[in-house]
Amino acid sequence: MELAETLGILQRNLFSPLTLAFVLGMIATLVKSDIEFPEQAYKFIAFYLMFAIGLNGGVELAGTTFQTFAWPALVTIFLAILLPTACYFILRTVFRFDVANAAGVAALYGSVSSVTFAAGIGVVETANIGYEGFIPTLAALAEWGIIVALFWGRLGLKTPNDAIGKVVQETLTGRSVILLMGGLLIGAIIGEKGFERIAVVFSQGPEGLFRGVLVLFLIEMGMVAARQLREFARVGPRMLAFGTAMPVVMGVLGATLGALSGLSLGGAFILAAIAGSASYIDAPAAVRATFPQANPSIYLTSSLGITLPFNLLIGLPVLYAYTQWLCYSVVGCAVLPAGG
Amino acid sequence: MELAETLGILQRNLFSPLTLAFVLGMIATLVKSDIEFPEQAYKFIAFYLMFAIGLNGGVELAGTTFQTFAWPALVTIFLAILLPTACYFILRTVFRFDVANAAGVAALYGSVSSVTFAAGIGVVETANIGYEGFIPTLAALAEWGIIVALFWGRLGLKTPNDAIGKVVQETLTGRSVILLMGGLLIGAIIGEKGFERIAVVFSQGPEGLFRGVLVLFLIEMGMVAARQLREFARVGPRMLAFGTAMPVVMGVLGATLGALSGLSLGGAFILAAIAGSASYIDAPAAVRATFPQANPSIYLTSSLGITLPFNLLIGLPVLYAYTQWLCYSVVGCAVLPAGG
Amino acid sequence: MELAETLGILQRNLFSPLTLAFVLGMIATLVKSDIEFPEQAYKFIAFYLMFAIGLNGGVELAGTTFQTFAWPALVTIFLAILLPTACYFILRTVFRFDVANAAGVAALYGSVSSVTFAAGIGVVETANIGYEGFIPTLAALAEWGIIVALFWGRLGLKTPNDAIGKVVQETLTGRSVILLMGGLLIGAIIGEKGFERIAVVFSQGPEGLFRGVLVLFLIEMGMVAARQLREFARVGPRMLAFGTAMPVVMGVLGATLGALSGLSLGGAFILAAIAGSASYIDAPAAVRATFPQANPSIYLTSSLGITLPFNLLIGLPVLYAYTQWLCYSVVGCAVLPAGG
Amino acid sequence: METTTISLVTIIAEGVLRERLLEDLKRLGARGWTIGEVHGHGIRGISEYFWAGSQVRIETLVSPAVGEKILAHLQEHYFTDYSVTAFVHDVRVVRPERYV
Amino acid sequence: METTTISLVTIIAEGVLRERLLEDLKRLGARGWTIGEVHGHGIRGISEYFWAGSQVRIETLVSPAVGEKILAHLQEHYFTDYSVTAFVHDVRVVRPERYV
Amino acid sequence: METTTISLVTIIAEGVLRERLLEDLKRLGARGWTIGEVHGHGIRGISEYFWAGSQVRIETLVSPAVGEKILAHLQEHYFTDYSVTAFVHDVRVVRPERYV
Ligand SMILES: Nc1ncnc2c1ncn2[C@@H]1O[C@H](COP(=O)(O)O)[C@@H](O)[C@H]1O
Ligand SMILES: Nc1ncnc2c1ncn2[C@@H]1O[C@H](COP(=O)(O)O)[C@@H](O)[C@H]1O
Ligand SMILES: Nc1ncnc2c1ncn2[C@@H]1O[C@H](COP(=O)(O)O)[C@@H](O)[C@H]1O
Ligand code: NA
Ligand code: NA
Ligand code: NA
Repeated sequence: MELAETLGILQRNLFSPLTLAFVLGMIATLVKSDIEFPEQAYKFIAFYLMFAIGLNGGVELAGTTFQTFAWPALVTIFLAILLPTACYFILRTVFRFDVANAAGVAALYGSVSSVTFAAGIGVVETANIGYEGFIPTLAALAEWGIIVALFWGRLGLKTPNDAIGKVVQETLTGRSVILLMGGLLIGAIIGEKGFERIAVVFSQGPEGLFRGVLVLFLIEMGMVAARQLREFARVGPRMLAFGTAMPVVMGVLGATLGALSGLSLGGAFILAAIAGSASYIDAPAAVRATFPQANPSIYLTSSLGITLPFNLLIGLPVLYAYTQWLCYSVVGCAVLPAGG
Repeated sequence: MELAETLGILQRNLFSPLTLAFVLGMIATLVKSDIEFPEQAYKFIAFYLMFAIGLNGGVELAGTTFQTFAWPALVTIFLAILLPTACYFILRTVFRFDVANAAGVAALYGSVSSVTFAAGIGVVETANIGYEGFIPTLAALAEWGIIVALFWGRLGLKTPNDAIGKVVQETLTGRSVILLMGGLLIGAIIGEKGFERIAVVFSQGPEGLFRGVLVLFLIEMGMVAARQLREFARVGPRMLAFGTAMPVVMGVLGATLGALSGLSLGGAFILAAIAGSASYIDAPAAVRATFPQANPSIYLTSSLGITLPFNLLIGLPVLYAYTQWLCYSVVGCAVLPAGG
Repeated sequence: MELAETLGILQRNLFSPLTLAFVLGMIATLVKSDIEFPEQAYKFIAFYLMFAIGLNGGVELAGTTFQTFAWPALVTIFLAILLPTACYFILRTVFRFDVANAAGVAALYGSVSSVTFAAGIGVVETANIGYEGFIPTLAALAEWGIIVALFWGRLGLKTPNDAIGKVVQETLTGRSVILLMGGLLIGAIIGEKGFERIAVVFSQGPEGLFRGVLVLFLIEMGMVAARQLREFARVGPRMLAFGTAMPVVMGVLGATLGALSGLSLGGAFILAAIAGSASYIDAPAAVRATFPQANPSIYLTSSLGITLPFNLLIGLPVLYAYTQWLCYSVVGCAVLPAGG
Repeated sequence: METTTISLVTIIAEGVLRERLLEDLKRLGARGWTIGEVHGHGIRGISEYFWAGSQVRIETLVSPAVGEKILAHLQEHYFTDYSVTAFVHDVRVVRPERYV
Repeated sequence: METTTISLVTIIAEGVLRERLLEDLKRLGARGWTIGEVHGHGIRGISEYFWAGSQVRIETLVSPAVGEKILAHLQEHYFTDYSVTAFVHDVRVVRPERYV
Repeated sequence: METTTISLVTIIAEGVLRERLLEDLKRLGARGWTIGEVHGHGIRGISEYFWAGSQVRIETLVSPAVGEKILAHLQEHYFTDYSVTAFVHDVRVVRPERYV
């Protein structure tokens, strides 16, 4: 794979309606427009996107054997332990962060951003290839990174880890997990035939609302990210380095392990998007409740103001190019047909 | 019709995305997930569903003669008088409820639940048959049951019935009535041709949003129902019996009278769903304003915590099996083609 | 073009789902129904409509030359100066309004109502013809009328015009302008091919949500307009005359100049709708902030209670008939194919 | 700043009472009010049942005499059957003639 | 619990004034505020016209002196032309140094 | 109208604390509360970061003694790390037995 091809992917991504919508949102905030995306519409769309992703996955699940699923699942659990742990210790030793702030940032980077995950699916759809139906399960497993990061933080602060039960329960029943897994199960039960009658609403293909709704959602995410971007000065160049390097490193790891575990090109790339993304709602809320002394201006600004735009504009296409190269030149993974 | 067939219907219903979505919502609440369905999205979808039902009915109205409509309408008015009256006197004599509580429960069971009504339409769509275009009118007429129940309550409490004018006005102009009838009229005026251009949004068939949106809505209804379910202990086994037996009895009555009045299989079943359902928004608000001394934990928990889940999981398929048996083996009613 | 044909257009417009939805909303309010359209749903749909209009325009932009765009743009800027100026001086001299009230009304009538604009697009779609892709740009330019009206008001009140910079900035970055122009740019970049995959959500044709969503939106607008209608007594017959004559005069001007500038039938008519419409959100907010002494019961009731219903029920079809006559009998403008 | 002390009555009530309470307030002499949406919990627990609507929190600035009349009215017509909480305290305003 | 008495100023205003009022408050010495969305009715009735937006209810804990300054400022710049209601009363807080 | 003076405690806090604070209030003796959603700004500025959720404004009518206990509890467990503002003042109610 040559540079020209990578640039081609970058360019195609930049000119996709998803990326352009995100940029429009950023510009709207930067020019101080009074444009406003209603909060409840945001929440409803987030609800819809996660459920739709689960549902689409479930429908494709037919025929999945335990073998094809077991390795990717193990790999994802491994990442959910490795990534927050690595973040935590890098921040503690290289960045000399205190325990609470290191654990806070690790919780965000060690778990999943729904938007980046959904945008990753959008990239795969744009490329007109498919991915494994069980991918939503991997996203749900990856959420466990939050628990690992909070565990390190509590250990470091020598606070009793008894309250960790509550965090475990909250992570297991968190909204994304319930919607992804619930959608997956429903999709698996109703199958292609049951799905046909609700495909207009839920399908990720050109016949369904998914992609268009994601475009609207990304306008709002652009506005949110740009608001955090303004805080950038307070965070400084070190977090800029962290917030742009980490997603690439984690994403490359995700793609590589994913491809080696037998995932297809599409699946390995989406695992890269999962691994490379940083949470900006669920993990921050958990961190705020657990380590109130950690500074939200550090963890939220990095995740929302730096890593989110970086991933949408540069990270995802770069990871896609990497996964493509890996799959074609090294591992030889499968390429699934779109919507299949 | 054999038991096997009834079980087949039950099973097909349980595995429909509508029922599964409702169950997902219940589970989400029972495992204390933080999943949240924005209130305004709920209200907007309720608005959309009623208007879409009216519109679809209106488009099918072409060719309806006064004769085909008159008997079903009369039968529905009869049910709107009979059902709340029967509920009221059963609760007064058998259950020994005081006047206010008896009238309160009667108002809910004697009127219509929009969700059960919409789910009934979903069942008909799943079965791939059609129903009469004027069905939304019957749902609007059935709302009059509220007035009848409040009338009995006021009589029992010897409060002057002068304020009943306000209740009548509010029932006639209630949101469901306006949207159903407004949609119906618009549908009738624009006809098939005008509808084609807005079918993606409003159609109940596979080309429209209706069914998918109903799936999302039912997740929320499952969450609401499960929250009320928790109150179950306060209501006790007597209301459990009432809340599960009444919908079947009322539904069977609805189906039977419907079929006898000339309705098709689909139409008679939807009338059963209308008759067998218990209101959980409009009637409770009217009861609260009229009989504040009635205990909401009785009427709301029965309607929302018992009857709604019962109907969606068991009541509707049982009533569908009954209506099918009735139509095929006894009355010989018509079977309309889907979307016609 | 004969009277019969005009009546035909009037009638076809009255029986379109868009108009009927508006009337349904008005009736719902007049019979004091408790029907309620959630505020955030309203805002989200307004957001969607403007963005979708921009996007559809952008996709059609391919092949537009500077020449075909320059004249219509100039004509629109001319209208944005002329219309508020004319309104202001008519109100000052004929109606003997004080400065603040004259400037306030001029700001509303001299700028654009998104709903009337969207409804104008709906009329064109109903007529099954197309319009120029750059039309959203004209709507954005027409918003500048606000600034002109506020300028006259400040001049009349001898308040320093220094704060006008803020008004200019706010108009340039107002939500409609950003969404229309942002959508246009994105549409132009992604082109037909990129649009195909999100067409279900954004297309104005029968395969997209646009028209159906507009129907829902118009129910709410009918309710809002009817609430203002109640204030009518306070405004009096003079504003009734103004609120019904002005849109026709301004619209005829818009259609004429539009057709002369080379616009197609569809484009000239939409420019008529833009010119003939009166703003009811953005301009009022600007007027309230700039001339608090102006009486909102005058400017809002005229715009929302009189001109909006007048335009939707009578103004638009009359203007369409005029534009058709003009195009066929006088100017000989092009007729673009629908969706092209 | 010259200020006058008047009464601020705050009423928290079930949503269904909204229109009725506002009419009552008007009749009793209140010349304005401010309404917010709230949720709540009390000894009766009504608001937990009314999942589809929220409670209202109504504030009205009135003369002390009107304040007393409002409390008495609530006591007589609402406190027994409905979930209504009310409290009153003194506040200082400029331009008292707008409110009393 | 040791508490200090400071002033709570509550301002109810048209939504369009939101940003302007917050800037004013900052300039006059308020170090924080809390904002809710409300609807309302008064002698002027502006809020009924502005159907597309709600009013804001701003609360700010300030020293008595700053409270007076805020009232005077509202009186001078807003009370004549805009729909603005304001009242002030004493409240007790812990950690007064956060607010004054 | 016979009224009794009791305390009204108002707490403004980050949304994530909602459940925890309500449990605390219950344990400390509050028998009811009213909650609204607000946004705000203070010296810490936490609420600006939490873009996806609002703050809560909790009002609870309690006996003066319980009011003191609530303030002390907030002081001990929240004021250092969390964005929490609280104030208390006297109000008059009918039927004090419902609240204290
Ligand atoms: N002690 C209290 N403090 C604040 N608000 C209360 C209190 N008690 C009741 N409320 C409010 O009044 C409503 C009705 O209370 P209740 O009638 O006691 O159930 C509740 O939902 C709360 O919003
Ligand atoms: N007496 C009052 N009590 C409470 N709020 C009021 C009162 N009068 C006015 N308001 C509030 O202030 C706003 C503007 O009042 P006004 O300028 O009198 O129309 C109203 O919309 C209410 O929210
Ligand atoms: N002086 C103040 N007046 C009113 N509310 C305040 C004040 N200071 C803080 N708040 C509220 O308390 C929250 C947290 O404040 P802080 O911890 O100072 O950032 C803010 O977001 C405001 O809602
Ligand atoms: Na990650
Ligand atoms: Na019923
Ligand atoms: Na205009």
